[in-house]
Amino acid sequence: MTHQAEFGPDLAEVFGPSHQVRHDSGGPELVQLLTPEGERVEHPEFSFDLDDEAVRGFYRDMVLTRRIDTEATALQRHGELGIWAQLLGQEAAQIGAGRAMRTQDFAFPTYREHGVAWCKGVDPLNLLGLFRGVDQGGWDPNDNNFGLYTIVIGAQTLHATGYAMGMQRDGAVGTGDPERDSAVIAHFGDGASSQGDVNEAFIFAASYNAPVVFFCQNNQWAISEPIERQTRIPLYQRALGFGFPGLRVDGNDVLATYAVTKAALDRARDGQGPTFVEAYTYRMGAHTTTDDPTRYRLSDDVEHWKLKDPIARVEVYLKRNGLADDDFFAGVQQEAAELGAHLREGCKALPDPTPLQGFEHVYAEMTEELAAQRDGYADYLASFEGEGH
Amino acid sequence: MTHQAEFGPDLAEVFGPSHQVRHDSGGPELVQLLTPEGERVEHPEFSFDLDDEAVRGFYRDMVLTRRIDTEATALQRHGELGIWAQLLGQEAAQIGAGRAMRTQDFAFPTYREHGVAWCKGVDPLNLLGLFRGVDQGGWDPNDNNFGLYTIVIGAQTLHATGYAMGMQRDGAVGTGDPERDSAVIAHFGDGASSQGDVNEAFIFAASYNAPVVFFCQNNQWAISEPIERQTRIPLYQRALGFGFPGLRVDGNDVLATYAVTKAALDRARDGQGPTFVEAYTYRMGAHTTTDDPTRYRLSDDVEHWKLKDPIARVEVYLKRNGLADDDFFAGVQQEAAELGAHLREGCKALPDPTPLQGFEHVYAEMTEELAAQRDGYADYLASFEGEGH
Amino acid sequence: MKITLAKGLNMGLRKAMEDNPKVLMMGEDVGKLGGVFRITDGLQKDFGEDRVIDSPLAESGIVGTAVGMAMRGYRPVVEIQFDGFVYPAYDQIVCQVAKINYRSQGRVPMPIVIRIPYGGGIGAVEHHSESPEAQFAHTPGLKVVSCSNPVDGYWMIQQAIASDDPVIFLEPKRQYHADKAELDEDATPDPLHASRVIRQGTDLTLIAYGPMVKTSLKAAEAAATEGRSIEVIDLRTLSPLDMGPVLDSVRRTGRAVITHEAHVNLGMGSEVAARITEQCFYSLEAPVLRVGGFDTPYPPSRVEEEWLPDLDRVLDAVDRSLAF
Amino acid sequence: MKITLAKGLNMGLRKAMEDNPKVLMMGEDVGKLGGVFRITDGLQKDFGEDRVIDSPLAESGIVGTAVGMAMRGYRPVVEIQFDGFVYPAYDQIVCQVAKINYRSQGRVPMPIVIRIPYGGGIGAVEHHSESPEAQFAHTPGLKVVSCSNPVDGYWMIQQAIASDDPVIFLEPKRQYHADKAELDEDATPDPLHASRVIRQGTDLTLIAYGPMVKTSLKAAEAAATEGRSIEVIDLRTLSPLDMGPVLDSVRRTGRAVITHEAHVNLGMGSEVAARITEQCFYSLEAPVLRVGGFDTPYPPSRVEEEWLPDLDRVLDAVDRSLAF
Ligand SMILES: Cc1ncc(C[n+]2csc(CCOP(=O)(O)OP(=O)(O)O)c2C)c(N)n1
Ligand SMILES: Cc1ncc(C[n+]2csc(CCOP(=O)(O)OP(=O)(O)O)c2C)c(N)n1
Ligand SMILES: [Mg+2]
Ligand SMILES: [Mg+2]
Repeated sequence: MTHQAEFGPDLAEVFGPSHQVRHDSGGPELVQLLTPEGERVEHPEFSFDLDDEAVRGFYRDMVLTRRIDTEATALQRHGELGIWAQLLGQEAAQIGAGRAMRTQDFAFPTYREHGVAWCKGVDPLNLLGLFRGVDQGGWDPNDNNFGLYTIVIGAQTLHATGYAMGMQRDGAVGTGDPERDSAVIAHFGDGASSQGDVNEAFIFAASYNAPVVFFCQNNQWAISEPIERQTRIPLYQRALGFGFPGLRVDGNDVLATYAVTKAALDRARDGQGPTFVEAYTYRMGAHTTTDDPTRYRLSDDVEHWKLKDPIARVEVYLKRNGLADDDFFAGVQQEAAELGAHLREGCKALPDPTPLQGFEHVYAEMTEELAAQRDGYADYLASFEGEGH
Repeated sequence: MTHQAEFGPDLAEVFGPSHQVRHDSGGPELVQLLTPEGERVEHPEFSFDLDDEAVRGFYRDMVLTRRIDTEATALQRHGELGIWAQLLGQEAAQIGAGRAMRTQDFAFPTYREHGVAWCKGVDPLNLLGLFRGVDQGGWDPNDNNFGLYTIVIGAQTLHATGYAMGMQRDGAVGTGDPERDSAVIAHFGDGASSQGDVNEAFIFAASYNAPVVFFCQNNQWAISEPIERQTRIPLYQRALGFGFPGLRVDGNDVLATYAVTKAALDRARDGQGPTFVEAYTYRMGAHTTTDDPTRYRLSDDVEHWKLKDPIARVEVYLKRNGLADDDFFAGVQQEAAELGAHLREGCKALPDPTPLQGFEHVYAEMTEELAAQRDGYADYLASFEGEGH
Repeated sequence: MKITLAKGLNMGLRKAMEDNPKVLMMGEDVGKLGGVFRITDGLQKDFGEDRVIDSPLAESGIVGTAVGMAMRGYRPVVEIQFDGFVYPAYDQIVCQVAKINYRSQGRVPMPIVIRIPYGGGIGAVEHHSESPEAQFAHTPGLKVVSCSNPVDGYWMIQQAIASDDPVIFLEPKRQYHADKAELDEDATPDPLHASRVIRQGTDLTLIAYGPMVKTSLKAAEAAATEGRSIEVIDLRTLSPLDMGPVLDSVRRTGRAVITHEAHVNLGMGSEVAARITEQCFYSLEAPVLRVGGFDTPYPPSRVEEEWLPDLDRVLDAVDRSLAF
Repeated sequence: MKITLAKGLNMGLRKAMEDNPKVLMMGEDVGKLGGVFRITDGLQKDFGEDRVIDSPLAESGIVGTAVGMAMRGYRPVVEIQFDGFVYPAYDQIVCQVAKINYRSQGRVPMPIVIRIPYGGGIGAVEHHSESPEAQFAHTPGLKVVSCSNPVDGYWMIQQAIASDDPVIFLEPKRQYHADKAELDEDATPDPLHASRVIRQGTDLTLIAYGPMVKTSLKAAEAAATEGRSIEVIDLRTLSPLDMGPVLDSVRRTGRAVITHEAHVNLGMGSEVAARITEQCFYSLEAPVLRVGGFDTPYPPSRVEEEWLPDLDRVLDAVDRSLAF
């Protein structure tokens, strides 16, 4: 980069440690409070302000979330689901972010945020419908302030921003009332960061100072494409171009993810506007159950990241410091087993939609035209009755 | 911004001097080589490396470009053009950028780049066709390496990036051969910077390290919307989020614009990838001849910017330093008068398209279907013949 | 009170904002400037910047944030500056706006109005004169309407805003200031999704909407001087189509011509023609004929009047149908 | 050599890359992975990363940069991963790809192919099963084709790449691995923009393309067992339409049914029906009937087979037409 100097030394620094990030530790900017070895460390700006009970709670959340994931993966293998988007390895990123939210905060997920759904109180069984093909989202977003999964990459980041603009108009930002002040989290992936919509969301959020946290799980892959295809500098720095803070947190460290997300949410609720949080993590599984990652990545990489497992490090921490006993771990295992059974049984019992149901909810106000089409189809179906069709 | 500190002092600096920029001088980051008062100043990184002859040339270019603009504006007032997009005040930004290009470099304009067209050798008469409504671009982009005007805001920035990727594949980048090494300039406005396409162009350019200079004329307005609606930090900093250099140059200073653009183009041709150049300027006229800026901006602002006129400062510089004599100035005036006459006469003589012409060039390979539609219409038109229709 | 279409729309928007504090305006230049056509003139002054929102220059962003606002309980009215600039928002419109009510099984309705000044004839440059209605009407979940006159403008925009479904609201920009009509603010308007017979006749049914309604009425008048009785229908609603009045009419006249500015190929005319033929097969004395923009890009403005269907081309089709 | 459609396309792409060094592949996951359907399998390995380009995750960016590459003299072949993800690129496709040749008066042709795996029946989630053909065919400047079988896949993709016009190339993803057919690489293919009678008959003309061709052939077989002679036409080209064989056939049979997976409302069927009626009015014994996807969003996969037009629904329309 010989000509670099022409533009002054301050510009050179934007060319960060690119083309290395997958093996990289996340760099010095990575906020970490619990090392892969399970050691608590302190950070000059972000601290974990909850008690041991909360850490046990996070551990339980992560184990149960992983159970949802393994159970659903198994259900897919048995043909009960058409496809499943695994979150293996991303439990800490999701639980940290989910637990940082207050009830009144609203989450806009992509399609892999099963852990966030868990934190927001969505019955994981409801997550299966979409992947089984019985519905396109089996929960009411307003029940738990958890939006529907969005398949078109990035689209929901604009919805999140608009929703946050609505909160501003409702006077639910910056009042100082902790029950009232609200914020939004938009979840998306590293690949999504390349979509025009996501960048427009940054622009609108900055322009209106909207209370939204852009929470990007950089799991290093967008299907087969490594992060280097989407950015040549650390992704959290994207925010700098839009005039709001960007932070990189160890997404496999649930304590740090919690602390950083909470600070960003506080800031948003307080009326300070958007923040970009890059949760630096790794997609340990395939993109979905139909993907074959051996075609494009080295098992070496995966092995490297196994050492950073988000659950193992909390387990070590709890055990080493005597913060949880065998009963606790057994209890969580028991809960996980029950959750698994709930999913296995519930999944098969999810009712198939009927063909005529597809005519409902196309509009809030049904049209005569469509009603006629539905009735015609009903007559057609009825014509087969008795034919053993 | 009480919570700012939570994210460390280095992040606070991204909140630049927003909400002030229109009255603002452009800040300390503004690269300037010729002050509004016509004084040459030096910059630690960018220097003007051409001779007085070149400065006189720039002066002539700017005067003639302004003449194109005033002439076309008058033609619109007389009903000869349907509309005209004025560049008044942006002459230095366009001439500086245009003259920094080599023959083999390709420019992708928006719709206001009459000065760049001039530098690339496009007959200004050809620019009028689109505004008169006789064509949608009267020049061959390949004749002068100057693309067609693009009305959909931002779309051409992706074309520019793709074209630059093509140059890479042609081995026309980084060879060290000044006749061969090539780059692209994408021109767009401050408003355009909010479009998804423009941000995707940044991403693609960074990802492939494409030889493209993103040249943004920040004229402070997107029709009625001030720059603050599009960004809350200085616009050149957008590039930081994408991992390539961003620079702010005094867009009313032709020497500085030339020097900065040339450095960016050199870098691109050399294989160092993209640069963002923000030419900090002002739209002195209306958005187009159909716009009424008194509805949304203060004449105060306009007066303020009049003092920074891009032509006046070069004139003062040339005169004060005795670098041009009266003959020179008279000669330029004479040329301008001739150019004006050329445009006035030429415009009225531009041939109207025929209705049947509209069927040509819909496809490179005409379809039978469309030929039949054309023939049917021709018959229909013929049926009126002799009717005095 | 005599009003133009522009005025009718402006008054209708104002009324909707007065009636419901959840109604918001969003778009490029809709605030201080009042929009490039001044349809939102004065609204920001009276309702504030929080309700009349000048947006960054990004159509997908405008529509996408409107979706989020609707989720939060607002009723955003989005202005797309010109027809040709709706496409950056096409993805948000067809994949999100159109589908979220369905996706959520009715839990998240999308009461969004997307206003689009459309059609040609104003001497503009490329992308400022297009007719994108078919590209929306093909998409289930969207409702698509077009007003053709000042009074409909006033009522239909309010009905669209009151609708719990997303409405693509097409405004024939050439008509904004073309004619004035008497507005009775106490009248009871027709429903939003109803087509309307606007001139009665017995020989042929001429079907139009938006900018072609005026031309069609003129064509009917011209034909009348030659002793031909043309019934004219203003479709008003393009999705759903209200075929009742159309079918009634064609059953009586036996002949139909449909006209629009959009390209003929796969334009609204193809659907209307197909439905008429399916349902009035034995009544038809001639095939349904279509008169529209050619299957070429909208041309430079100096030839736009030749490109656009006009009185002569409509009458030519009427003649061909009657001679069939 | 017996090949699947997936194989035919892969071989055709490879051939095109061998024949012309200006041919490039671009898209998400087209490189190492060979695309999620493996249609570009092995191409990056053999032709390098400069010619088989994995792109950032941004469809507008992919198509927009392809435009620039085409301007520089390349012939980009773009893969859109699934039908429902083409919309972020819709603006670039309809305003740029479709119009640059026209805008430049033929000086800047756009030899771009946009490959879209389309249609349903694979048990996928939302946006992975759609049929967006009408949204492109309505746009002048684009050519739109759909292959239906392995041999056509091999030839048509090469012809599309050789075309100096932009081609929207629709690949019926359900058929990728469904059947095998014998490929003769020395044969002379039909032209790209020609429809084809694929089964002869005398009682009714059944018109299909892409994924519905197979169903239509089965329907014709089933009808034959009941003594009905159905002529089946594979349209192959949707813009331009090649109506010649269709009109010839309908003039003989007097009856037509058209079927596609796309929504019926404003689908290709409406245009084909309108044209048949315009041009064969006196030959028609019954209105042209249309069988397609309902005018509802593509449903959850557990009911997709009910949503998609199938053998029974096609036969039902055939019966209704014959009984008319
Ligand atoms: C607009 C759009 N384009 C393409 C796809 C296909 N697709 C689904 S997931 C995916 C990769 C997403 O990567 P990332 O954003 O990093 O999220 P991750 O899957 O890693 O969680 C792609 C390309 C899509 N769903 N939407
Ligand atoms: C996609 C799109 N949306 C809207 C418009 C209408 N429009 C034309 S120019 C303009 C403002 C452009 O502002 P800026 O990018 O700053 O360029 P400037 O006109 O100041 O040179 C707008 C909104 C358009 N041409 N394209
Ligand atoms: Mg990812
Ligand atoms: Mg501007």
